[in-house]
Amino acid sequence: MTLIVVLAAMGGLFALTILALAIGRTALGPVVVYGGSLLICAVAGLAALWQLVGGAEAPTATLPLGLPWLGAHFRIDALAAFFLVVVNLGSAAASLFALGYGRREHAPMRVLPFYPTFLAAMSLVVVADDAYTFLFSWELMSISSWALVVAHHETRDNLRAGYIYVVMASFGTFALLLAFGLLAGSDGGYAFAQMRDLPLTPTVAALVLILVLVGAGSKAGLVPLHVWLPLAHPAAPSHVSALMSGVMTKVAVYAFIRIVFDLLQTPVWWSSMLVLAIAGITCVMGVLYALMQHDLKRLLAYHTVENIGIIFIGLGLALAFQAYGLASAAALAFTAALLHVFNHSLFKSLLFFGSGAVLNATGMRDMEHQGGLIHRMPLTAFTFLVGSVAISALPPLNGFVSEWLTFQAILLSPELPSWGLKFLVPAVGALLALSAALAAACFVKAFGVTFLGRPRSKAAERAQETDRYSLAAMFLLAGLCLIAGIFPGVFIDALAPVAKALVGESLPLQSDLPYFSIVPIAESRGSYDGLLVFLFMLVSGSLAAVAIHRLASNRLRRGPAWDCGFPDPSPATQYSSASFAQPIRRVFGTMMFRARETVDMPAPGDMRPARLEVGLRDLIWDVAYAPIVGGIDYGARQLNRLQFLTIRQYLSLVFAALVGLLLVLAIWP
Amino acid sequence: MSLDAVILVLLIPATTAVLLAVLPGDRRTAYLNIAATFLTFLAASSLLFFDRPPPGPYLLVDDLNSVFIVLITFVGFTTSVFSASYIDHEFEAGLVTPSFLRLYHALYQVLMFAFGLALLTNNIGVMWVAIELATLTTVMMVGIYRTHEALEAAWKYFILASVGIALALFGTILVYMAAQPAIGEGLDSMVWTILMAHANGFDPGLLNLAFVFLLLGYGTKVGLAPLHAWLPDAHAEGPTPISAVLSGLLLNVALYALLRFKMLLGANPEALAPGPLMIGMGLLSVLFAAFMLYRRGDIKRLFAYSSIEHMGIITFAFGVGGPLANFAGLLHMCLHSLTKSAIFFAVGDIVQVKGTQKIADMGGLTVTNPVLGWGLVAGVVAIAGLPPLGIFMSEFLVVSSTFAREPLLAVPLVLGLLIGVGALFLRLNTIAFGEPRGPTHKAQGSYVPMFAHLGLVLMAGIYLPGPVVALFQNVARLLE
Amino acid sequence: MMLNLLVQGAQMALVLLLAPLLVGFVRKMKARLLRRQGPPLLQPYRDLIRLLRKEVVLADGASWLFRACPYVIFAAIWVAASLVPTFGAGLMFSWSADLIAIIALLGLARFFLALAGLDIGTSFGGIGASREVMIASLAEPAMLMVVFTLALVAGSTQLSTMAGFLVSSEVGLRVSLGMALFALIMVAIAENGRIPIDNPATHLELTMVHEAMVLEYSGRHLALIDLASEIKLLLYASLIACLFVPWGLAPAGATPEALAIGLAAYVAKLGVGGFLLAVFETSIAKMRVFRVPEFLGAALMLGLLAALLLFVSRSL
Amino acid sequence: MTQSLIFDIAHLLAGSLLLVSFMLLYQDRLYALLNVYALHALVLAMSVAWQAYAQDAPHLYVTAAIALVFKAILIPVVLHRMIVKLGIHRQVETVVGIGPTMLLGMGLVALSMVVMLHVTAGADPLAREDLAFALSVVLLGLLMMVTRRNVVGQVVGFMSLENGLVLAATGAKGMPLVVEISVAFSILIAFIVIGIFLFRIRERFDTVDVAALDSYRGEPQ
Repeated sequence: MTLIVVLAAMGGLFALTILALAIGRTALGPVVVYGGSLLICAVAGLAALWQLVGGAEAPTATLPLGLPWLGAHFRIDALAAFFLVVVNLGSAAASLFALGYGRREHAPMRVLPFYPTFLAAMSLVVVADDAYTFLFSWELMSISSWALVVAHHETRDNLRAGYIYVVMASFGTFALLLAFGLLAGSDGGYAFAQMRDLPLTPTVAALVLILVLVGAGSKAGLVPLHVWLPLAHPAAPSHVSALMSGVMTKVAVYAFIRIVFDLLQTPVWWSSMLVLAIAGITCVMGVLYALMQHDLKRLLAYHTVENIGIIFIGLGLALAFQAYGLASAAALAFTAALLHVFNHSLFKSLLFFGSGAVLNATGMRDMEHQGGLIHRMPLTAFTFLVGSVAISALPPLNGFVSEWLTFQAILLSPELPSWGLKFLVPAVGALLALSAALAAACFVKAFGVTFLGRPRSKAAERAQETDRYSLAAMFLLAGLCLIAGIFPGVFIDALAPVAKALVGESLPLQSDLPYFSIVPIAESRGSYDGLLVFLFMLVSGSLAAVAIHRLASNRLRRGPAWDCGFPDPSPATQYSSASFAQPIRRVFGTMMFRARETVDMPAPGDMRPARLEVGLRDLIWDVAYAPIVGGIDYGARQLNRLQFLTIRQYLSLVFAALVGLLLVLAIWP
Repeated sequence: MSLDAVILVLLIPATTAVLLAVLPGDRRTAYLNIAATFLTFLAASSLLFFDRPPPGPYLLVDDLNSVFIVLITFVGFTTSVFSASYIDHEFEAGLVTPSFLRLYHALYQVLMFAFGLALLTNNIGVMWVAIELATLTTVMMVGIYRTHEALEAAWKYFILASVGIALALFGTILVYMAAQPAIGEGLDSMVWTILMAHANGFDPGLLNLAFVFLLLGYGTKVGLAPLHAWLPDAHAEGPTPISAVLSGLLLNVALYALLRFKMLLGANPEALAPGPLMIGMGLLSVLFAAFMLYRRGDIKRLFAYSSIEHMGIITFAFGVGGPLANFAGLLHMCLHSLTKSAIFFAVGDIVQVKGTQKIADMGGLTVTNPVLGWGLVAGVVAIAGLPPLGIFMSEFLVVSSTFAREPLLAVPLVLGLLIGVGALFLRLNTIAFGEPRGPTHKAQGSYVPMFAHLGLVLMAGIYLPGPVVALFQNVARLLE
Repeated sequence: MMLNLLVQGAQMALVLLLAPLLVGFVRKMKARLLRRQGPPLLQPYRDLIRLLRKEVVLADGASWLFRACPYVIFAAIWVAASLVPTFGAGLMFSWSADLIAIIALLGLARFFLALAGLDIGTSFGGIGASREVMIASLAEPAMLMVVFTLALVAGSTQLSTMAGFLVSSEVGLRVSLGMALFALIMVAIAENGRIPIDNPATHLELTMVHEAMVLEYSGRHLALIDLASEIKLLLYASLIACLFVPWGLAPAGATPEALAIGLAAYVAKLGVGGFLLAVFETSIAKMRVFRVPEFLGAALMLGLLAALLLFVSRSL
Repeated sequence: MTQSLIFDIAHLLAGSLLLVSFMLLYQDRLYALLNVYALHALVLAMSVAWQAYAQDAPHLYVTAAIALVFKAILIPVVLHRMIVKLGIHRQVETVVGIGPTMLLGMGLVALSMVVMLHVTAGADPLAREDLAFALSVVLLGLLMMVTRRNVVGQVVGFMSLENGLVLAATGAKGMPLVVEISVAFSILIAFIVIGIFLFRIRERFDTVDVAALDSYRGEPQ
């Protein structure tokens, strides 16, 4: 039943694509496409939710499509259902946002036809139950999102972003393809059911694991495979950026979980170490890169990298605990990861919506020209603030809950017998803590420079509050962030069947605990109650306010800012995003980015302004990618000579080939 | 009944060729051309449905060549439709003369006849003659514009092809000598069906030697590196419909010949396995072409090199063998000729719109000519092996089935594919996106053939009809 | 039940009332160490009341966030402080937030404080905010590493449980605990903007961190923020007290006598702590802002080392 | 006449064809080259005729006749004319010197012998020896094509290669279509020669007179 609804929904989305080709140019186009996708995704999401909570038997179906002798297999187990919820919730929210935002699109025919396909492809990846259908949808997802990335192709950067994206995407797909090739075995058992039964040798299993880490990781944005992400996500229209960052990366996480936890039955003992190390590095690198950005959307994209790192830390811990048979601990780590998947999809979409609203209001992505928007667009500012608090992992919002669970899981590391892990896990914990703190710093900067202070440009002064559809979407997500923050138990219980299915154990039931508190292992080990914390703060804050206004003064007078006696007229003297990040850049940047500051101080009497220039270098690109590019270019240049030989020289090639083959024959036994 | 169909497949083009040769050159002859190719296509496809005649000394119909003949005649038909509109535009533009039209259309039919003969014959000698005929015809068509570049390309093609032909003939003679002791003197020793029947009695050493010569001889036509040199220039300098014919038809026919001889070697237990040789040349072609794609400034050469890459993939697949890989190779061959000819249709229009073949002088095509531009994008996405289009399926099968058995072979293949994808999209960015560059006339050529092909490829990616699958699987088993 | 609620309420009131006193005490001690008379002990209360009575002068560019921040900051820190065991462990709601949550609450307060610093759009606010987050970005992980160490020892992140465990005999002296204590003290100094990180008494603009952020605040807003920072100092003091000198801490559901003893012990601990702080502050000088990272980096390393050494010492 | 004698004569003729191929390689003046090629064709005609007699396959006489008339007489004359008309250098320009070419040729012959003896253990000796000679003639022809710069040199190389093919074809007992094939090949050669004349190719295959087209491939070099 659920499956039928979901597949029908996908069909509907493809139909919308056709429709978009027809009426995309008309004023009606965006309304139909986005409204339609909103409804369809809402339905599909609800169906999946029903499947997840109702815990019915996993429905399966086989359509006579795809590989002829195999057919297209579909299945919705608990894992798929959960990710369907994430995907379709995000898609629905994005469509709602786009109902307002998308109407102002200047090239609708470059967005509308691909948008529903993109949504459908993401859901299809999750419900696919054989390798061909999976990779087909996976690559369809990539290519349709590529089309959306190059929708605004006038700017060179977007084209470059799209190019790097499509190459990296094919790279990842090939990695997954090879992995499936190994899992399927030589006689091509491409159905997931067959793969689960196929026994693998340890080396093959290890190979599969690495390939999956590369394939899914390149899509999710694990360092050092993340390079395309901060280029491509911001280049797309904002609602698509939200989808790519908030949802598509989660599909990649799904691929990792599906293959490593489900299909790959042979355990690889060192897998957890590899995953943990990469994940820890990803966290810190991601947030440090984010701190150095001035482009709001790119900053958000880099934060996606960071959060993916957090998710993979959870998954790595789950692998570690699973490898040593600590099922309940594995369940804790796994649940933490999944909960963060959900939470991140909420607040990352929310933040991208906010950035879209800002982009719309001021026409700029560069934070250095924003400022003071909180006065012009207070509602957007409020929702963006909620998102910032959530992503900075601060109570009482949802971001904190999942990171708290991850910490709790890390604290179980002493139970691990392996020495390597004993030492690795606390180190990873330190990295996680560092990245959490840096994230907070980064969002103080993002929100402060964009929304607070004084406008740094005319455009920022003239900004207008965004339309009501966008606001509705943002408030919806902000509300969900709060609810998921103060009633985490409900969501953890919803995840129980997933954990049960994949790590064989699940967290104790949370919803019957008093005051909605959550207790991952035992009361004595640690507990958290978002609701109470929230209420306490509400009460004490309002108590203080009331008391003061009643008993003490409530008088208020406006006046010029004091600023130690010399208030500066020009907004240019405010702290900008670069200057705000400067202390942190001096701490980390010199090592991470070869940050170099050059001060050009004119001589006294010289009228030109002094300049301070900061040079940052992306070492990962320099080390990992530049050589490849150079190598290919070199090879192309060398081989290209062959295009300009004379006929006689070509004949000599043929002659050489002939003689060579004859020699082979002559020495053939 | 069906023997008549076979005769028709050969007869229609032959007679039409004579007819077109004698008729005065005129725009209307294009319609005669279309009609003839269409009838040929009908006759060919009827081969699928009626029971087949017993193989004679000269003619043979089996699963393998019926797949080829249907594909070839279909692409021949659509190409003739496209070429009608294309040549018409050239004619209006005053680029070509009536005598040109006459020659062009006559040669087109001769070509179709040569292909049909090469595919349907049961005799390796006749096959060789037919392929030589096809070569000479295409040489003349490539040089038909009489420009310096065209003449040079044609000349280069001619010389290299002649050497290839010579080598192929030597191989054919060797096969005969290998067969002659077992079968006896005379015609029988050149007849496929009989050769196959007695293959295991042949002298393996001679067969090996023969295969080396045949691989190099027909491989020249397939365009495998390092024998590819004629291919890019021939594609680039001839009329665009002929580029489509070369990529979509000639390469496949040559490949068909190779496959036949591979089967022959496969049927002889002592002979060395032809697989490794084909795998080696296939990989070489893929990697080489992938690198060559990067520095192409000429749009037709770009896609010519991509043809080399894909012929490499197909040869590789057949070299690997096994039901999956063979199926994949066959599928890839069909889809590649459909896609590549569709791309060349698009390229023809683009060149007419922009008035140049230099990629640097064209840009923003999706802005100026949306239908054409997105058609090209779809074609490139397809040729890059991305869904929802069908080549994804064949590449999926090739890579995954190879990797499970021979991991070390799949890795270089994947590298080549990846590098190729990079190059194709790099050029696509320049052609289809960005600020519009160059003139922006309306395109004259008809879009119908292009989108017909793309539609078929799209369908293949999503749903393959059962009968087609069954047919392909039979062929795959035949090729074992 | 009723009693528990009462005790919890008492704790909340206690931290509120005691915080200014601690600050006053420290100031007094410092003055005395410098052979000065120094302000009276109750001076902080007077300041607060005076500020509360004054009207608020709000900068023109201030937004609603600027006015909301003091309440958020105050609420967050107050809640955090009231969840740290002071005189008695196992308070009624102590389980509603463990040590990690408490640190996060402080982080929340800092988050909004930094935003408030940026709101008006003055350069000093910017200086303060950017330096604050830089310091925090190193102090928080250091703090969390301390938490790890203790949690790994006590097998819990629940403060009451930790205190209960650490007071028990089986802990003994551990090198990692020592390191943790050291790191925690360094973090506490940094977090509360004490010398050598920041000087609460200074108004030399270029050296300020905390003061620079609250520069634009006045009246009741300033009062709330000052009170909040005083509570924060108290919070850290009582945190160190309950984690490293948990003796005298009244167990859960204890009798009134025990509570009384706990209270006395607590006040004594605060006194000692305040005195030590004063001694420390008078004996060293403030460091340059960009020496702070090294200081906190050392704390972070100490914390990590403590966590790692733990395994060694444990496995022995 | 005994079988062995037949064999020996066939062998002798085939061998002498190979010898003439070497003479071709040795030539350094075009006229001489053409004359030697005529000789080459003549020997081929004789060998084909002998095969026709030996296998009493009358149709092979046709092939022999073609070889004699077309290759031994017509083509050399035409080429001779052409050299005069187009004012082609009378010198044979070689890529590698005559000496090294000869050595290479030796290597090739050795190779073909090895291959033949290695692979065709079973085949009947006449065919086998014949085949070995044919293969070496083919290889030498190819070698000539790639080591000679003159168009005439290259054409001659190709034609000697083709002679090798015909030798092989006739050597194969009772091979059908030999006549057709040799005709087809003569047409091919005619095309080439005409092509040279048409495109007024002076020196090399790859400088058609119109321009130095090698430089242009529609590509930035």
